[in-house]
Amino acid sequence: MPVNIIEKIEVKYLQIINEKGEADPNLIPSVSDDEITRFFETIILARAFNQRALSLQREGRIGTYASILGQEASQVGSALAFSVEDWLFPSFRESGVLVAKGYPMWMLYRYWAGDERGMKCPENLNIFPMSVPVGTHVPHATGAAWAMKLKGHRKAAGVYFGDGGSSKGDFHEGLNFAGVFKAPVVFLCQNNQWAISVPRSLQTAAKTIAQKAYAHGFEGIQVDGNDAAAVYKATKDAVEKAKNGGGPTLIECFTYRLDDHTTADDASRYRAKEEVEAWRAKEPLVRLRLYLEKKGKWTKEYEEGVTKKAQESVDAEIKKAEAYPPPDPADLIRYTYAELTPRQKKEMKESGWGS
Amino acid sequence: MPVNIIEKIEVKYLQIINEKGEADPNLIPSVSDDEITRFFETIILARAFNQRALSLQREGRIGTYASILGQEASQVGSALAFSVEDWLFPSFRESGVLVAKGYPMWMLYRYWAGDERGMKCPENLNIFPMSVPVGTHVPHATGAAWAMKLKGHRKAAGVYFGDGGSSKGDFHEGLNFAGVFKAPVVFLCQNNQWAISVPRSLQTAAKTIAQKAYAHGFEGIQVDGNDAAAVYKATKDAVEKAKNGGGPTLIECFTYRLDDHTTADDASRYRAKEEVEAWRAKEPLVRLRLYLEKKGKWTKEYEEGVTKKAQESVDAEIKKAEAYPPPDPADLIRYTYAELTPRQKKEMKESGWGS
Amino acid sequence: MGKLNIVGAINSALSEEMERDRDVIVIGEDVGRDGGVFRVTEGLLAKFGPERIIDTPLSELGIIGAAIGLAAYGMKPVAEIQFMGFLYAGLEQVFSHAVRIRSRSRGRFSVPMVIRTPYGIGIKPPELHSESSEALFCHMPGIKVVVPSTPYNAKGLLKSAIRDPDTVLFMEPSRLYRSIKADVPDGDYTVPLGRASIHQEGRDLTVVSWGTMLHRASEAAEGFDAEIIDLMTLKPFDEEAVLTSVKKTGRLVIVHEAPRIAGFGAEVAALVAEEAIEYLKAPVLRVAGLEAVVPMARLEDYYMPSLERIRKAYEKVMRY
Amino acid sequence: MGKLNIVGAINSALSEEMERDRDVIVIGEDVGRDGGVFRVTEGLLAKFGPERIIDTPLSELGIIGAAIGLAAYGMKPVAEIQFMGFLYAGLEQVFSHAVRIRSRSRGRFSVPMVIRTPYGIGIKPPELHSESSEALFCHMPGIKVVVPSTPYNAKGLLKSAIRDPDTVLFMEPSRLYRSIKADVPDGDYTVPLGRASIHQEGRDLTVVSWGTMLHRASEAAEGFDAEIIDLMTLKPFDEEAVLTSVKKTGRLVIVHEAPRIAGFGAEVAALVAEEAIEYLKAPVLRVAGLEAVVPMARLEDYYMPSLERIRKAYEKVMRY
Ligand SMILES: Cc1ncc(C[n+]2csc(CCOP(=O)(O)OP(=O)(O)O)c2C)c(N)n1
Ligand SMILES: Cc1ncc(C[n+]2csc(CCOP(=O)(O)OP(=O)(O)O)c2C)c(N)n1
Ligand SMILES: [Mg+2]
Ligand SMILES: [Mg+2]
Repeated sequence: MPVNIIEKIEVKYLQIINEKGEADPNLIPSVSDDEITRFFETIILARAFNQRALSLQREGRIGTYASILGQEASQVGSALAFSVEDWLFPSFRESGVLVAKGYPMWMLYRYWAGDERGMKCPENLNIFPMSVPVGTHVPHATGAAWAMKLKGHRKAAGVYFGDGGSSKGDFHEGLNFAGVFKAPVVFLCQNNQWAISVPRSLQTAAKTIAQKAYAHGFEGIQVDGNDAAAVYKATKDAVEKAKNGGGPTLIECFTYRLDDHTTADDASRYRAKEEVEAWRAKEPLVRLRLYLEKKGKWTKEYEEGVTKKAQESVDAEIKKAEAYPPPDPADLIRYTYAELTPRQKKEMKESGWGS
Repeated sequence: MPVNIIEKIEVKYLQIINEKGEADPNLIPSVSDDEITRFFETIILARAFNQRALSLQREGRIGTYASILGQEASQVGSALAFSVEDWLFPSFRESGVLVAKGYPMWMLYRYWAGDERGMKCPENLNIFPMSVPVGTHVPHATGAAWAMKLKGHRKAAGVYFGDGGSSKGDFHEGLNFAGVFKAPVVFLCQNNQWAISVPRSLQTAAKTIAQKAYAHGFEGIQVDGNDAAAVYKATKDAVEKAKNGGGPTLIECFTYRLDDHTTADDASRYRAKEEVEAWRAKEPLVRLRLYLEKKGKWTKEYEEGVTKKAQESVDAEIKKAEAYPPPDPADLIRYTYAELTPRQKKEMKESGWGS
Repeated sequence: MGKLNIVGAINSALSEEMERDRDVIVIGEDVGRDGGVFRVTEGLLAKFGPERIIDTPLSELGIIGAAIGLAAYGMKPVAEIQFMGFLYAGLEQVFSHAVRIRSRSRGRFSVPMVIRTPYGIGIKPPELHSESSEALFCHMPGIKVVVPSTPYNAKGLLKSAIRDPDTVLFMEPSRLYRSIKADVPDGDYTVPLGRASIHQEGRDLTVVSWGTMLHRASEAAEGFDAEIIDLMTLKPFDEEAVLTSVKKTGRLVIVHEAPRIAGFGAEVAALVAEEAIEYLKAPVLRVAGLEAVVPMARLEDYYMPSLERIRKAYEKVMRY
Repeated sequence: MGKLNIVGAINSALSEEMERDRDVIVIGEDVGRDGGVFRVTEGLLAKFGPERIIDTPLSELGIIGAAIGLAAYGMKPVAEIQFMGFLYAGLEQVFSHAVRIRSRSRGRFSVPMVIRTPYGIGIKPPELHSESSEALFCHMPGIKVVVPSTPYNAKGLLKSAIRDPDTVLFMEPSRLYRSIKADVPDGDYTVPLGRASIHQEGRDLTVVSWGTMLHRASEAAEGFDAEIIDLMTLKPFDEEAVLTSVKKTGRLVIVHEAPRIAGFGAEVAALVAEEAIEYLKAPVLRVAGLEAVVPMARLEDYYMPSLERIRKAYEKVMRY
């Protein structure tokens, strides 16, 4: 009768390929070499996209931009685990996810140049506009997943947010609904150790973000977020589980933001160079290269080829983005409601815009 | 390197005196017979207050009222564990807490009759006005506790909310701050199994509410909420820990709302009589009676005396409440700002109220 | 055709729309077994089952947030927020997401959902059960705000709201829920959004009001030749109807329950000050809640526009 | 006396108030090591230490909610919300608690805190970094809303706000943060809340504005004999100053950045329509944001009141 233990929770950590490119022999069979090659190539593409975005920003050709450097495994590994009919809900730091899903890069560049049309997701994808207010989009994924379940569609939703995002009430209410309604949703926390200048240790006293799932009655797992294979496997499993009626999963991708928070930030104000350098050694591409090399699937020429192709494709997309005609000012009003209100018609007229 | 366990969490359950009045021999020394007598007498008082509130409501002498029947151990046991200099943040279903702290009952009756003056806490106590929007007051307790810490005051804050309240983002953000800043606060969840018509099982998929604390990096414990001794001990320990710099604790009092949600509710619409009856057998007073009787500290006359005194005191308080002059309409405006604004002065004048 | 009160009218609108469209679902606290704390959803669980009448956790942000996802995916959620005061928790979801997703995605996604919530002083309840915060929502482009005043328009407007492609806030006057019983057609009919109704024609004075206050404003108009406009939709509101009437009467009094300062009455007055000032014979008056926290039962009558305060305003403009 | 921009002026107000009163603390995201994303709190951590300049989790509701408890207990928290668009998450804490606790406890408890937040279009940022939602707050009795427009009044108003016994929302025009440099006294001075300033005297036309738009409204006034009123405090606002000026000029144009419908300009227009209509020679015009979601960088110039739109309004009222 006295002090009993009524609930036990264990939080797991998953890594498949370590920094040296060594794979866990028990786990690696779950990921094929083709898949690993795909991670490798997609990360190169995402990185090319990112690198050019940073330089475009410096040149004043796009606005403030949030770099994904260091987080490509988390983004690419998870994104590739979703099918094309699944719905994704990214935050602003998910260029890698969108690039991996084949979202037109030229549209992303336009978006970052301050053009809303860049977030008009092509019909063949189901990716919500990036959420800028941190964490607030978490319940949307729960809702969409719940709708899939209600409609009997065998699909899943995935939602991306940061360690900072996990402090928001929106995150918790979204998770709680998902737990209660067993919604087929995967919550992907990109724990990059920083929310602008606030380190993970000051974001929450919890040891892991993964364990927050248990507050809502379902499984949370931490994965090495710089290990695309581990991220992929954890996400794949979670998506499967979701589609099989097993409900939601929270995946904490333990990774690191190697760049400044955004191009408007100067991270040297608040974090030590040594910390950044230590993490740089663990960045996601190196281990894949080492792994593939060991498997005889990597050569310098191969990587150069992939890189060149990525860069060419990014260049073409930038050209396309910059050649795109400027938005019609009337768009500003046009998409507010399904139809213009009388007041809006008046405003259009006064502004001299066609309706 | 592969799947590691990186965090283990165990949720404890505490009971000291069971339904039959049997005490755990290892735990009971932590609570004295005098204290148990005090629980017994205070519960009788709180129950007398409650019973009369229900009948006043039926007679139209107060408005909608939220009964505490069945939850008196949770409320009284915890309230008595706080010192007079601690700050408490009740929700609307905490009459038992306020009565136990010596809050003037006549003021409570006035409050429930729709008179804000009833929530003007006397200077010798630090009890915030009851929070009506569920769960939203949780961060206030964290803030007050944080202030105590910043000012170097050796005090604690306590905040009461229901199982429903634990679904709110406010609850989580309040707990997360408390974890990060190690605020001396005790979170007291009155899990009475229902949020109006929504059962605990549909409120969250988590097995316990206690475990939600671990999402924020501190201890949560479930106690038998019908066992005043267990609630008292758990709260006392948590208050001590808080004052000693150990940070927050979440206590889930596992109890039951025996009455309708409020006098405006009809619980028979949504829950089975049998469930209610099963819980009635576990209600908090019986076991204290049995325990005290075994210890030779209970007689029928003793209880009758306590009950009579309680009833007399409640009667006197009601008289006082009803004799109190009606509120000045100007009060409505007067307490909005520290000083009247010019517009308010105008409104006062137009309404014919002195300022 | 049968006599219904507003509770019954809303119930019937929900029921008919759920029959009409399988994607319509009702979510909220206590909407299922309990039939809603005002019994508005009574009987719907039995009719439509727990997959379409869904009790949620106590979580307003979660309700609205999940409804956004539900709606974007293709459901038509009607979310009940138990009292308007608790909608504040979901305000960011409404303002930063629900009403912007169409624009942010340039039309690819949209959020056709309805948020139903009782508003206003009415039931002598605890604090924060008496808010009327329409003005906040009316300031936000992208949302529609609807306030019925009779069983007939409650049913017809709710049907329009449910079929509307945008996010609609549907504010139900709790004070009127059961106090008016009137003929309501059994079958399908709609009352269009965005159009006001001339509750009463008149020549001397235009009165603009909505919801609960419409009835008090009408009662106070006895003895005046007042044209009474029931706005019904506050956003986008029927500017034309107001202007036409004011141009005829030359006088305008606006009556609402919410605090006066930056209340929706200000918008109506400002419209007229901008577009019909040359027709005005008298100052534009607002009769509204005071600059004060909405009080509990004992003082609420002093807070709300009283018949006397309204009448005084009518008299005042008639002196010009 | 030295030349400061608004960032510097606010920084100096914070620093001086923190020296003056040990209970003043600053909490918010990135206010410490980083000195705030706009560097407004730069250097304060070094001066006052981590117990008084406190980085919080990413949690706007938590920031405001905890600040309520801090303030009620006796601290004087100055909470920074990184952008006004993110304040929506804390809106319930402000509306249902901060501004009501004095009333709910009949004076026993109060919440003397300041919420500082940058507002408005200004930095070509991502979405939701450009809100100007003053109207929502102005509708809520119990709060004060302050918007500085110059380094001088930014410092003086913030000091008043920090010393004020009520909850004050202090909206900082992000567009002006570094664009105006002006003389600001080093030491202590305050600018009182609740009083407008006559930015420029004039006879033909009254212009009411605040914050960022004040400067554009002034610029547009070249060539007009305009009296320009900088409201500075929007709640409670200086009704007297507006009325006095309009009675003199007979014309009123209000300029703000937020959407026009149910914006704060409506209140100013409604006041005049109620209390000074007989002095008006022309319609009361509002130049404001459009009925649209605040756009991202590419379209923001089309959304905001332009010099041309403002001038047109001045010209229009002058034709009467
Ligand atoms: C609700 C909200 N608050 C504040 C901000 C400003 N802001 C943008 S990103 C950021 C930090 C986010 O941290 P995290 O969630 O860890 O994501 P990361 O930037 O690391 O990817 C902040 C504070 C915001 N966008 N939304
Ligand atoms: C934020 C909010 N939503 C809804 C309500 C209406 N309401 C009052 S009590 C209640 C249920 C509360 O359940 P719980 O937190 O378990 O507390 P209990 O009533 O069981 O003590 C609800 C939904 C409210 N007061 N506040
Ligand atoms: Mg982060
Ligand atoms: Mg409960």
